Formats: sequence, C-alpha cells, structure tokens
Amino acid sequence: MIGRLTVLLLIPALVVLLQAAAELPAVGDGTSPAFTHVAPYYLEHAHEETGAPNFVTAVLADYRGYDTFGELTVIFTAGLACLLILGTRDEPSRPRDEETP
Amino acid sequence: MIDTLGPLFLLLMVVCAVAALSVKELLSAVTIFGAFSFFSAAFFVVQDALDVAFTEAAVGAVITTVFFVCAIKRTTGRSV
Amino acid sequence: MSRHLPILIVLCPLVGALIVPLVGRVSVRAARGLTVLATMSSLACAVAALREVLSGDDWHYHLGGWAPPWGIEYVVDPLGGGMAVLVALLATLVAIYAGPYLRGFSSLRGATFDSLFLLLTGGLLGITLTGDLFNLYVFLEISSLAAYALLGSGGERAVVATFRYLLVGTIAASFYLLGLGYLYALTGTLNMADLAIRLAAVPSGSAATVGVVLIVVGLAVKMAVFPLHGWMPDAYTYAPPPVTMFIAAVMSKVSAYALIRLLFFVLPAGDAVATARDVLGWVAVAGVLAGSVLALPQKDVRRMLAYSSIGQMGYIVLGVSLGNAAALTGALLHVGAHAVAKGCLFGAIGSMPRQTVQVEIAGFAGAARRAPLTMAAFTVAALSLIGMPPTAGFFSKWYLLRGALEADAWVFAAVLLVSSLLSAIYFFRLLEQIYFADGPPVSEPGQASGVARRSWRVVAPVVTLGAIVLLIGLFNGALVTSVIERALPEL
Amino acid sequence: MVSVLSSFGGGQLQYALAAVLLLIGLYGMLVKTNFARKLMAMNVMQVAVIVFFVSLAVRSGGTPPIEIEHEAAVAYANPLPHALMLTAIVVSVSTTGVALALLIRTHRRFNTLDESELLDRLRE
Amino acid sequence: MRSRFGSPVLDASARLLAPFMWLFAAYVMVHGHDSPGGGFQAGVILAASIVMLRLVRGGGTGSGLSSRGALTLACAGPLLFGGIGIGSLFSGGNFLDYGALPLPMDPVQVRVIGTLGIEAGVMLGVTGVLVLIFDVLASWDDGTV
Repeated sequence: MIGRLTVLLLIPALVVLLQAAAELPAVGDGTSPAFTHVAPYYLEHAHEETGAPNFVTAVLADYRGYDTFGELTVIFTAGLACLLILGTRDEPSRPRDEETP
Repeated sequence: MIDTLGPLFLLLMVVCAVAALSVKELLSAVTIFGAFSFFSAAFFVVQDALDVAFTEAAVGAVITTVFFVCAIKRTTGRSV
Repeated sequence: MSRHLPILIVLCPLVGALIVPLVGRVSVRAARGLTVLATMSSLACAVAALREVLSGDDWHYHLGGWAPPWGIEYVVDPLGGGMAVLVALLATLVAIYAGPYLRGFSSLRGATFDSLFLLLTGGLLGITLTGDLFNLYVFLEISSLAAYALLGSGGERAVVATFRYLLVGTIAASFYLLGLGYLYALTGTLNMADLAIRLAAVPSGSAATVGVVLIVVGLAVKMAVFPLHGWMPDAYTYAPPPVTMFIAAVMSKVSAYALIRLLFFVLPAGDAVATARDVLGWVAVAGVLAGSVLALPQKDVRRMLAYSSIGQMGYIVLGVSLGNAAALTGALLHVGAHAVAKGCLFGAIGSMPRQTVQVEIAGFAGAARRAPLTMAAFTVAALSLIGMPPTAGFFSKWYLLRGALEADAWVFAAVLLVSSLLSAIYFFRLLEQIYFADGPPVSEPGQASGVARRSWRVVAPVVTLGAIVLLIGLFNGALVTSVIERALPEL
Repeated sequence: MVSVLSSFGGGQLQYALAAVLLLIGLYGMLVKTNFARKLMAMNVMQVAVIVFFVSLAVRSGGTPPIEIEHEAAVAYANPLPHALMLTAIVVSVSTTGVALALLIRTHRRFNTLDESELLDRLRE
Repeated sequence: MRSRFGSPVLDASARLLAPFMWLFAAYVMVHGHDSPGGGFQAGVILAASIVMLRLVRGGGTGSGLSSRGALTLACAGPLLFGGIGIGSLFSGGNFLDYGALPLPMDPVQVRVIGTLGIEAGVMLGVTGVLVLIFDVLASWDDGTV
C-alpha cells in the first residue's frame, strides 16, 4: 500500500528530474560552463602554483584544502559518534532509558 | 567505446541496486551491494575519474562492506 | 592575529574538539575547562568580528590564500556575524550548563561528549560564515553527524528517533548536494557571490528551477518544517538535557539562516525562487497551526515544547516567504528570540528533578517556590513564546504581522494571531502549575538529585538566557537598527 | 513522458540513469521496513549523486586530470567535481558508520530492526 | 566474536600480506600528487590491513594497533592537518596557506611539503578513525580505549 503510494509520488519526481537533466549540457561537452569558468584556471595554473601534476590533488589539498580539513573532521566526528553511541566493552553506554535518575 | 561503457556500467549498477534491495537474505544483499560499489568504481574509471574510482573501490567495496557485515552479524546473533 | 578572526571563530571549537579526547585521559576537569574555554574564545572572536563588520565593510577571508572563486572564502557580514554570535553565545552557556550533567560519566565518555559538542558548535559556526556552497555542505554534515551522536546518547528510545532523523537528514543533504550539482553544471562555480552573478545570466529553465527546489527542500527538511518533523518530538524528549537545550535552540535556526542566505543573497529573484517562497508560505501556515494544535494535548512538557518549536519555525519560514523588509526583520528577530527562549525553557526543564522519564506538567506544581530564579527565567521565556510585551517574542511577532499586513496576506496574519492564542493556552496551563499549585514539600527525600543538579552552573546559564530574552525585548529598536536592518538583503 | 525520453540523444543518458538510481535509493529508504535495508538504499542514493557529479566532469575524448608533460592542449577532465566527490564519499562512509552504530544499539534493546515492530514497541 | 579463524595458512598469509599493504599505502600517499591516490586512500588501505589482521588473528596482540592507539591517531591526524594550517597562520599567511611556512625553499616546493604534511595527517586520521569504528561496531576493542 505504502509502496504503491510512494511509487506514485516518485514517478512525477523522475519525470521532473529527467526534464531538468535534458536541459543540462550534454555529458562530455567541453564548452559547458563547468569547463569554461573555474576549472580551466586549475588546469592551467595548478602545476606551477602548487607543484602537483595531479590536478585532483592540487584542488583537494591546496585550492580547496579547507574542504579536506572539513572532510577529515567529518570522519573524526563519525568515529567519536560511534564511540559515544555504542560505548566500549568495559564501559557499555549507560542504560539511561526507563530509570533515569 | 567509452561513450557506451559508461551507460553500460550504470545499467549494471541499477540492476545491482534493485537486487540488493529485493534479495531476502541481508548478507546476500550486502554482497550484492559490494558488487554495486565495484561497478560504480568501474564506471568512475571509464569516466576518467581515477581518484574517485580508487576511493570508491577502497571505501565502498571494502570498508562499507566490512562495517555492514559486522553490524549484521551482531544484529542477527551469529558470531563472526 | 586579529586579521584571522573569521577563521578563528570556527577553529577554536574544532581544534578544541581534537584536543579534548586526549586531555580527557589525563584530567577530566582540564577537558571540561578546555571545552568552556574553546566556546568562550569563539564567542569573543565572533563578537569582535561582528563589531568590526558593523563599523565597516563585509569581511572576506580567503582560506589558503586563494582568491575566490578558485579557493574557499569566509564572509562575515552583519547577518552571518550575528548568527555566529548567537550560536557561540548559546554554545558557551550550554558548555557551562553541561558540567553537572556530565558528572556521572566516565572520563572517556565525558570527553567524547564534550568533543562532539564542540564539533557540533564548530559545524554550525562554519555554516554561518562560509561563502562557498560546497563548504556549507561539509559543515552541514559535521554538525549533523555530531547532532545524531549527541541525540542518540540519551537512551534507546532516543536512538530510534535519531536513526529516523539520520535517514531524513541524509535525504535532505543528498538533495542539497544534487541541487548544488545542477547549479554547478549551469554556472561552473561554487562560490556564493560568484554564483549569484552568473546564475542571473543563465536563462531560466527547468534545470535551474529543479536545482533551486532541491536545495530549498533539502534545507527545509533540515529545519524540520511541518510534514517532516516526525523524528523531532521523540528526539527532544529522550535526549540528554544539555543536548536538547542546544539543538532545540540553534540547530534549526542555522538551517533557517542558510535558507535565508541562499534565497535572498545567492539565488536570483526569478520564477523559481518566487514559487519556492509561495510553497514555503503554505507549508509554514500548516506548520504553525499543526505545531500549536499538537502541542495542546501533550502531557510531557518537553514534547509540548518540541511541537511548539515546529510552530515557531513556521513563523520564521512565514517571514521568509513574505520576503518584505518588515517580515524579514521579524523572521531574523524571531530567529534570535526563539533560540534564546527555547534554550532557556529546555535548560530550566533539564534542571528539574526527574523521577521518571516523563516531565509531566503536574511535576511543575509549586516549582516557583523551590527554584524561584530558574522559574522566573522560565516564565519570561514562556511569555516570549506566547508573544507578550515587553519580551523579545512580542516584537518579532509584531514585525511579522506588519509584514503580513503590508503584503495583504490576511490568512498569514490570522494564523499568527490564532497560534499565539493557542500557545497562550498551553503555556498558561503550565504557568498556573508553577505559581499556584501546591507542590510537594521542599524537604522530600526524592529531590536530592534535583538539588544537586541545581548548582550555579545550571542556574546561571538559564537565568542569563531569561535576562537576554528581556533585553532583546527592551532594546529591540537598537538591535533592529544596528544589526538586523544592515543584515537585510537589498529588496 | 515519451517526449522527455526522446530528447535524450545519449548526451544526457548518464544524468537520466543517475536520476533513476537516486529514485531507486529513495524508494528503498521510504518503503523498505528493515533498517539495515534502508541504509543500503541510502548508500545507493549517495552513489547516485556522485555519479551525477562525475558525469558533469567528463570530457569526450578527454584524459584523467593528471598532467601529461610535453603535450600541449590535452582535453583533461574537470578536476573540481572529482575533488568534491572524494569528500562526498567520505561523508557517506561516515554517515553509514554512525547509522550502523545506532542500528546495533537499537537491536541490543529491542531485538528487532523492523520499523513497524519498533514503532509498536515504542508505543508500549 | 574473539575466536580466530584458526587456519595457520590464513594467519601466515595475513602476516605476509600486511607489510606489503603498508608499503603500498606509503606509496599511494607519497605519490598522491602525481598519480591517483593520496592521504585518504592510503589511510583506507592501512585501516583495511589492520582490520584484516584483526579478523584473522582475533584482535589483541599482533593486530597492529590497539583501540586506544586508534583514538590517539584519530585525534593526531586532524591535529597535524590543523597544526600545519595554524603554522601558516602564524608565519604570515592565511589559514592553510602552506606557501607561507618558514622553510628555506622556493614557495612552490614549500607548498609541496605542506601538501605532503596534510596528506600524512589525513592518512593517520583516517586510519585511526576507521579502525576505531570497526572496533566499536564489532566490539573488538581490548577494552582500553
């Protein structure tokens, strides 16, 4: 029942997404805005400015290094989150459910 | 050549995704999900995204699968 | 160093979060102190940065020394800076408030809790300051993951609610990212200012519309607007008190801020944005009414407040939807007023002695005699949510009402009045218990834990928040002219 | 519907398949009742977004974005979406880890991962 | 949960494989700037090798990294990253502006060194966190986090 309803909702969503996708620049089109605005700067200057021939590394570690710092923080958060939620063996997370003091 | 390989891998991913969501046994679903990650990595390779493919192969096919297996083992009561 | 204030606002809590688990092994007290210190220094930086910005131009900080749009930039303007001050202020008070609560924790667990709290603060601060759309996504995820963990640490019922929140939140984040992808495909940039210029030149079509809609839906879901609020009452009810206090106060406000930032500063005013705002308006009306009505029959006070939050978020969205100067002033004032008042209310509830998992309304009987200061603050905050002068809530609702009348949106105006009436009903029921009902005698033995909780560390933050509610109300004129009017977009 | 499909000359086929993948994930998250299954659907959805971004970055006849010395005018793929998607992958594995921790905790207490059963238990 | 798989073949091959995985991880990290790979991928490989040792040898001694060590690494990695960023802050640049680091080289080379440093931070952090998450999820920790 819920499944059918969801499908009924998702089909229009699919149509909308397809319609929007049809307006995007074709895959592989080297003249689209994604290729002509910011990216060429990286391709032209990355090696001389950052010394990294791998453009992805240049972007990841230098031009957008702060995103990578954020990314590392995200995964650090995930580690601590698992620790807080499950606790460790010698100290299982307190059963603070029904009998909270 | 490349232009047909991309959609082909995407189709395989769609098949794997549907299979992973409809298979009964959870562990089989996880295995199929690993295959899904593998195909996505292959897709990224043909799309010239080598870094993404490397990461997806390492993370999706290994780490995520291991995490899932751990969790499913623990929640179905069988020992590793 | 003052040149680096914008990044220091975020770095203080983030670096603090990295050190706290290590320090916690040596000394629990040092870890706690470090947590408070990190939030305090972040607050100091935020206040200094805001003062600088109010007396001059917007402050652009290029991370890594790369100029945008190639690098990431931080932008402090009156809007973002004001939000940062609000977040840092609440974080500082909650960091102090959490002390007695953490007393029963082992050193590892306490340090983990503190570290995650700092990560949540840092993530929210990052959202308020960033000038880059993808960077916003990264910080949205930092704050979301930390929030899942903190909410889920409250017990098994909280865990189930949190899991559902995680699913909804991830859908929202994916929508945001996908919408970002559409906009990137059309413009080739991720910098907010650059995108605003380039998107205005893109002919409007369904791709741009879908991108905008996906982003708006994603952020609206993160705000827990009406039909997508299912996880919230459970999570707020079962989460640890300091967590509820902080998350109820600022988390959805920061998403609201992001929405305002994108709708009025980044996305060009076109059909897509106008449609999105219209739809948001009706969602907000439904949310305001549903929140107020659903709050009425609740027995648990925290659950009641959670539903009231759904209604109050509706006010903010209503202001965004109307979009004229008065309504936006009201929305921004309400962001501040509601954050402070909700923090105060949940803080006061967290300081109540708790025998059972429920905080029943009857449990407040005679509370005014047992905890006069806390309950005074509680009363002020409650009056603010109802919208009584001279508290902050009155003025924000007044601006909203004026905005609705200016836009000839009679339905919205009527909804505002009706919901104020409803919230008056459920809050007065509670205030009656606090002041006029006979409570248990003060010397009852079961209250020992409650007294222990009521150290100055618990009372002071709550009272401070109550005082701020009054101050915002009394000095609302000054606040509006000096900060909020300068934060408004050019309409 | 037909007119929409016919407008895909192959140029946008990958975007369309990414959209299909996204909706499969969304469907799974909304309809499947087992929490572990919902998580797999969540991962599918996140991969769909990554596929979309990577499709934005490809250039026909291009090469991976690693500089080849002594060759002028090489059509490199766009490195920016690749860098962004590395972050997105990390985010997705982090979210999965946290979700699995919540899942194990839920199971420890309620002994089930079925959504409707859990909701029934919570109402008790 | 703690029982090994027991097979001496598995045990021996895991022991043999692990150093090669570590070598590969080091290669992936160092060559991140001219070939695919980098700190994150290297960290994942390192974590995978440690998880493999845990699975085959049953945790405890000989599995490379204790849970407590994993948490320390998880904090140390991001601290190294942030430390380099703050270092450039103190030497006159903006946050993460590696070019400003006071090293006796030309600016581009300083940037390469800085990039390598943060990649190392990413690698350590990712290794620590992934092992920590595995330990917590599999409740494989030796109780000493």
